Amino acid sequence: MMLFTLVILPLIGGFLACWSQRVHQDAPKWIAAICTLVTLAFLISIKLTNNIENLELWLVDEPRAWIPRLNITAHLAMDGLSFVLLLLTLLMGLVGLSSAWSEINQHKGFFYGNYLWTLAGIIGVFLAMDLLLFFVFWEVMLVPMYFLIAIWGNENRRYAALKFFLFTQAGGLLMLLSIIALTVIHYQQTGILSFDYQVLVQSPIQSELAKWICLGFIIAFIVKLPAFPFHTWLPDAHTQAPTPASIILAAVLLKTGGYGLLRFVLPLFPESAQFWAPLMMTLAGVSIIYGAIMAFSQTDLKRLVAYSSVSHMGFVLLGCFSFNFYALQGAVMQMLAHGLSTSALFMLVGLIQHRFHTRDLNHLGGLWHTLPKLSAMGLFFGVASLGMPGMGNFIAELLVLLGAFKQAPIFAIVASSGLILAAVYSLRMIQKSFFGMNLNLETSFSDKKSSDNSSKNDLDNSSAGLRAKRLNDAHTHHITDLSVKEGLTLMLMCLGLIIMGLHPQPIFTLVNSSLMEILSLIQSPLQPESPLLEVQL
Amino acid sequence: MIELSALLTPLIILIVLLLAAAWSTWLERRLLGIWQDRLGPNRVGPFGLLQVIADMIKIFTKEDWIPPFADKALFIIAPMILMIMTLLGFAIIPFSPDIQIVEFDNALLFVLALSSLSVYSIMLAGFSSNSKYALLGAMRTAAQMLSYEVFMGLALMGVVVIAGSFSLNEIVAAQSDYWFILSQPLGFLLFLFAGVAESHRAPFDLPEAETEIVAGFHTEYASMKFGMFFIGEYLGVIFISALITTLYFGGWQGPMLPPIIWFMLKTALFVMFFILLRAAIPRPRYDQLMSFGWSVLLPLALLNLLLTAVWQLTLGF
Amino acid sequence: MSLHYLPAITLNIAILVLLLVIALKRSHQLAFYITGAGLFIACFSQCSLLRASHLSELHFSDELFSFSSMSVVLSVLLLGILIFIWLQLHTWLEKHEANHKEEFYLLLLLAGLGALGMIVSEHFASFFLSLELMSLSFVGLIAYSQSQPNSQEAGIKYLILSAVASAFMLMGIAIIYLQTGSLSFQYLAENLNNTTPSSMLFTIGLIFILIGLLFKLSLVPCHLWVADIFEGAPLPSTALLSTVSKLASFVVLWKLFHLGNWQENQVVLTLIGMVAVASMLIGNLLALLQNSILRILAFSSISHFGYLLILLFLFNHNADLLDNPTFPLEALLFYLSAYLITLTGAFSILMKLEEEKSLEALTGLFWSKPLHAASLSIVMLSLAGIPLTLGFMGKFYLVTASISYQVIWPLPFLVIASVIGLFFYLRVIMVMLSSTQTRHSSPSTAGEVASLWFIILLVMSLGTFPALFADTIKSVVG
Amino acid sequence: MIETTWVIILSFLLFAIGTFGLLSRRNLLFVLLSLEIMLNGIILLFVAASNLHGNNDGQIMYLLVLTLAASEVAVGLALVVQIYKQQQSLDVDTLTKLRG
Amino acid sequence: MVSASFIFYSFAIIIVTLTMLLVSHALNPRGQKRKNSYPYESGIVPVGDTNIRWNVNYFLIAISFVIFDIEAVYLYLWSLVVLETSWPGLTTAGLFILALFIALIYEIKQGAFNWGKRQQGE
Repeated sequence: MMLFTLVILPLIGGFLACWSQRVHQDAPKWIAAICTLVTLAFLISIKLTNNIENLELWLVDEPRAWIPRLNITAHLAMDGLSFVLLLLTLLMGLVGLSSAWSEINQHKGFFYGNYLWTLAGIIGVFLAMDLLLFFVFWEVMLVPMYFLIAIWGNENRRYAALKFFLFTQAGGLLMLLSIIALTVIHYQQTGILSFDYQVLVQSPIQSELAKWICLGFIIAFIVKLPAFPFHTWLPDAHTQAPTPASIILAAVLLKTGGYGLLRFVLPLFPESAQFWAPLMMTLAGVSIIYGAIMAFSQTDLKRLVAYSSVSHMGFVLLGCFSFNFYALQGAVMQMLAHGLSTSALFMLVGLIQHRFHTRDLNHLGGLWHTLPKLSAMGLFFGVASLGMPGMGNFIAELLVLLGAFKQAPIFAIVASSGLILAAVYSLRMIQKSFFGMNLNLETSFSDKKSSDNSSKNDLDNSSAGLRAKRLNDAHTHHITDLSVKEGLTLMLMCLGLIIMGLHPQPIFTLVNSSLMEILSLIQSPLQPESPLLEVQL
Repeated sequence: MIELSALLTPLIILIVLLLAAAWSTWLERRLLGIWQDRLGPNRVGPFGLLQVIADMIKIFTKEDWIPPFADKALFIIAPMILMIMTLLGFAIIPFSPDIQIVEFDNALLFVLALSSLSVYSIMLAGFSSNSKYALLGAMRTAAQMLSYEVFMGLALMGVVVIAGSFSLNEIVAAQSDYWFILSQPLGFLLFLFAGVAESHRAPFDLPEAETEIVAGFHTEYASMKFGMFFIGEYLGVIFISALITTLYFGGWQGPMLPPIIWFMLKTALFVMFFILLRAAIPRPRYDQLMSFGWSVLLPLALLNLLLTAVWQLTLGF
Repeated sequence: MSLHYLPAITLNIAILVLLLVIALKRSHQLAFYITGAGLFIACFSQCSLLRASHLSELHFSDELFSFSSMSVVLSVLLLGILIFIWLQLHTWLEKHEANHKEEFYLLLLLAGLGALGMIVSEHFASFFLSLELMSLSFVGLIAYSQSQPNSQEAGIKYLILSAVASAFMLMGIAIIYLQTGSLSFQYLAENLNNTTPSSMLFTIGLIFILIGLLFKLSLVPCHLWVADIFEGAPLPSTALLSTVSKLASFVVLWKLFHLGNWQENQVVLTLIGMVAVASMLIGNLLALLQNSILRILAFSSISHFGYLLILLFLFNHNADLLDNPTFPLEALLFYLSAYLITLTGAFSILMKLEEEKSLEALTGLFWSKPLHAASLSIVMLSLAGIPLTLGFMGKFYLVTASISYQVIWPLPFLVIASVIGLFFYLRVIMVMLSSTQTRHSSPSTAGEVASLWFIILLVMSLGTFPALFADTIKSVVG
Repeated sequence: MIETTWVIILSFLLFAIGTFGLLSRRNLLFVLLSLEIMLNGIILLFVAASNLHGNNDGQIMYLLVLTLAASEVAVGLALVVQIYKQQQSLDVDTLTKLRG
Repeated sequence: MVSASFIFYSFAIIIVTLTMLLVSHALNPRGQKRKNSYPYESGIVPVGDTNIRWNVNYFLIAISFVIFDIEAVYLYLWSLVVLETSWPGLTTAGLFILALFIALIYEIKQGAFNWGKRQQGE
């Protein structure tokens, strides 16, 4: 029941948060925070009591019959990879909460409820070992996310939410078809009807259909990742989502795609994955370059960060389909590092938006003078995301490129040009927002003011008193810098990135056995000589 | 080769019927005169018997007026339909063991079908006249005929239950022991009511009674076309009488006298009964007529059928 | 006579008693209770049948009707739906109909009786009679409202539609009768299996019957006016129409398909395939354009039955990968009950809302009536087939069945149609989310809250823990 | 007697006439009439088939169809009266309140 | 079934009726002198159209007729075979008639045959 508890805790917390609004306006956020913390504590206690990184690969909850008719089980399990991602999920959940703390003022109960349910869904995705269960979590996490975007988002939120939902749902349906086809064919070949990952993984299916089934999975995952042709939901969703939702979306939700690739596509379809690898690597390359170029041409900060995500997640895709140990490690590392850096960037953008009510690069500038702490943080994360050595991102990208080079040098070369482009857009962002003249902040304010009226956002605080206060702030330039809470959160994330960059070993130790397992299933010709070698970094 | 008698019988029957219908107008006027303590037509011929001829000449030489506002084709067809339908009905009546035009197994259904069809005549007459009196009269007549047709059929079924057949010949044969009037008194009464209403005779002649809506559906009719409605009505009376005779009074059966005489006697009796009804009973109101039919006669007809079936089953074993 | 006829007899008695009571003393309360008693007794007698005897002993047939465990379960489902709608009916009628409330129950019972008959019919005569009993009652139900001018228009449209459908069906029946000389399903099944492939005339007959059934199910080439009828009719009638009538018609379609050698009849198969694909796509595409939630439901039901048609292809299809010959039947039963339960839920929620017809009327419902909105959202998600709801499990069964029988070609259309479907299901939810103005709303009664929770719990719990439900269906079918 | 083939052809013809009338007529009363014609064609076919096979099933169906026709007309006429009261017209094309 | 005499009889009827019409037409005096192109309305110049609204009761009667007549058809059939179907048949028919009765009571209580009270129409 340990792992079930992990899912159930935020689920119950969500209901409590919903209900508690009747008791007090602020009760939901405290409940959400406490709930997340408890879950986190529980996760760590599980980790401490069951030594995962040691030989034992899986920390398994015994499968419980769920739909015995089709031998579908409620089977949860955790290995190093899951643990790392769960840790990321819960930590980022806390970060999101901290950014939601003062930003969300309407329908708090429902907001925190949805927030926790999203987390529950994501936790479920990382734990589910039964394919159908996995699918259920996969879809279920979308619904509250949809609500988060559609209710608390920015001006164009409905469109964005719908687009997000449709894209992922379409991918999900393909995955459902693939799951069923996989099971059925597996049954035909082995006589065992099971949706269980650990059963299915033992005997990969031999069928003409395998390729297409594999493609179904892949599409579902790269929609979520997102890779090039399926990425269009991402900029909209990120831009329109409220900051906490953006953080969850960028930091965790995207990772479920990468996780799916690592966990399901590679081990279940070793041959088909090889078959699709060239295509996927091409897509990865295109994503990296395209994302970077698009990021460069954005003026909206959130959109910029969103496109940079496309670029960064391209590395994950590249890593996954390079079929070697370095690349896989890199992919995992990239997921973690990207989770931290991007969510931090989103949080910063959220803070800026909260203060200046604009995300437009052209209306910002010279923030360094007004908000030195915030700008410093911005600088740090901007640099981190462009892959400065010493941060987690650098290690990740390096490893991916290293692995990819072994497999397909051309893609590695193409992808590495993405790094250069990353430097270009990151620096542009930094330069345009934090440095330069403090250009007409005031006029931008009055502009913003009028446009705020016209494009009226229901959920913006538009009560007269607050508007007057805001105007007052603008006139006196009384814009506060980072509060202690925000500063602390960001500092911690800095710390995380730096630790990842300087001492990635603990993470590698955690995930190595899982990755080894995956690799051994692929039986790639490029076996790593010894896992100890890479760890020298 | 068709036998001569096969052609002769229908012809004779037809002529007799037409004459009977014509002279029943005389009969009615004489009888009414007697019951109302006056003379009635008595100038033309002995007892005024030739009055009919005079009337006929008059009606033939009347202006054959087809109203310019009427729907001409329908206007002419309507009285024809009535005549034809009523006359066709006689085809199945067993006048005597050997005088019958055709022997149908489902003769009763044929009767019902014909009486339904004759509603068309009235509706068409009313509609084609394009006159308000005619239309009102037609609507009333049609509603009345339709209503009474339902339980006319149901009332007949009592006889069918006992005889076990729709065939009139078998029904007559089944009455060799006793007449069905004895076992079917309620059915007879119902059928009588329905018959009067079907032939829209007094007292159920509201649709066309002068004191109600001028002359009902044939307000605009003149000359022989009116005459056809007129004769059609008398033919209807004779037909209903013949049916009553066949169904409830043993048909042609009777002691001593030849069957055909018995049949004619019985039928003539009922024709006279119809005339007596006209003389004796006042008209009800139209709404009374309708609601009486639906809320009294229909349940009674159903009940009669059910009781007859029970009767038949208890006696049958 | 056997115990199997008890539900129908009960309904018959209820109808007669109700008619008499209405004639002698008009009382809404009384009519309500008589109907309820009739439905409950019928349902219990049906359930006790299921409980008491061993499932295989449920099979019973005579000339006109045949009963099986499947038909018993379907009848229970049908009666359950009727009971659920009946529960809401009193309040609704009190609110929306000024006079003559009692006859609604009468028509409801008649329609229920007809549907019940259709489910168990085994002979074209009994099938036809039940069908007409149902259809004509539905005309009454649809044209019921006197306060609402559109209701009569919807009524006449439905009358003409259903009359055309019956005419086509009858023509088909007549042609088949001309060909075979029998009207019994059983006879057809036995004699068609061992004769030569069916002739032209027979195929034409089948197609005529199919067209009729397609009208009843409002599948694509015959879907015109359906939305009009949905919109014009009083809400409970719409609910009944889209659940009871469709359930019964689909069961008949399945039955007919199950018998004889339709499966080898390429013409019929092609026709059904085309109809299925067209219904899935066009139903959902048309639903996109609608502004009334009822019209959306109408069109979405077209596509749902399009999905269901896929299952017809699986019968008698030999390439079964799961070695489970009854699985398509299970899937059919599961999907049908999932869809109908959800739809009944949707309608009963709409019945509780005052302004139910246009989509705008739902604006901001989430903030004025959170429970209503939440339940409606869940129902919509279930219709869309999002996991943890009943609708998803239905879709899962359907897809599993068709993959295991290697009928792959409709699945891409299914995916496309589902994604299109999401658009408008989500649109409903989005409309409820928009506008934060908290409108004044009348407080909900306890019964209302209870039934809303019941809907939520039913849809969610059967969707989350379908094991029991799935096992029941398996035991019924197997 | 008349051959069954001709009866069958006649019944198909009636059905076709009815269908055509249904599609082409715009007056509700005529639509209902066309339906009746269709049903009559079917009835004829049933009776002919019943005669052909020498069993009574077809005649039973004939009665049932007759009942259907009657009840359909009853319900239909009631609605037609209502609609005429409302719209002063029986044109099918005026029944457009429920569109779009 | 259809005998020669029946056919002959039918033709004779038609001929007779036609003759009656034709003879009267031939003897027709054809006077066009009067102003007789108006429908007869007791000497009053007609007002309005004949296409007037009818009392709804006529429709009710028509509908009731259609329904009850069809139901009577079932009873016609049953009355033929009362002896064959025996008591079970009687029970069934009794139930059928019971249903008819109840329907009739309903209809009467609804005022379907209540012509007096309605003021509109005609």
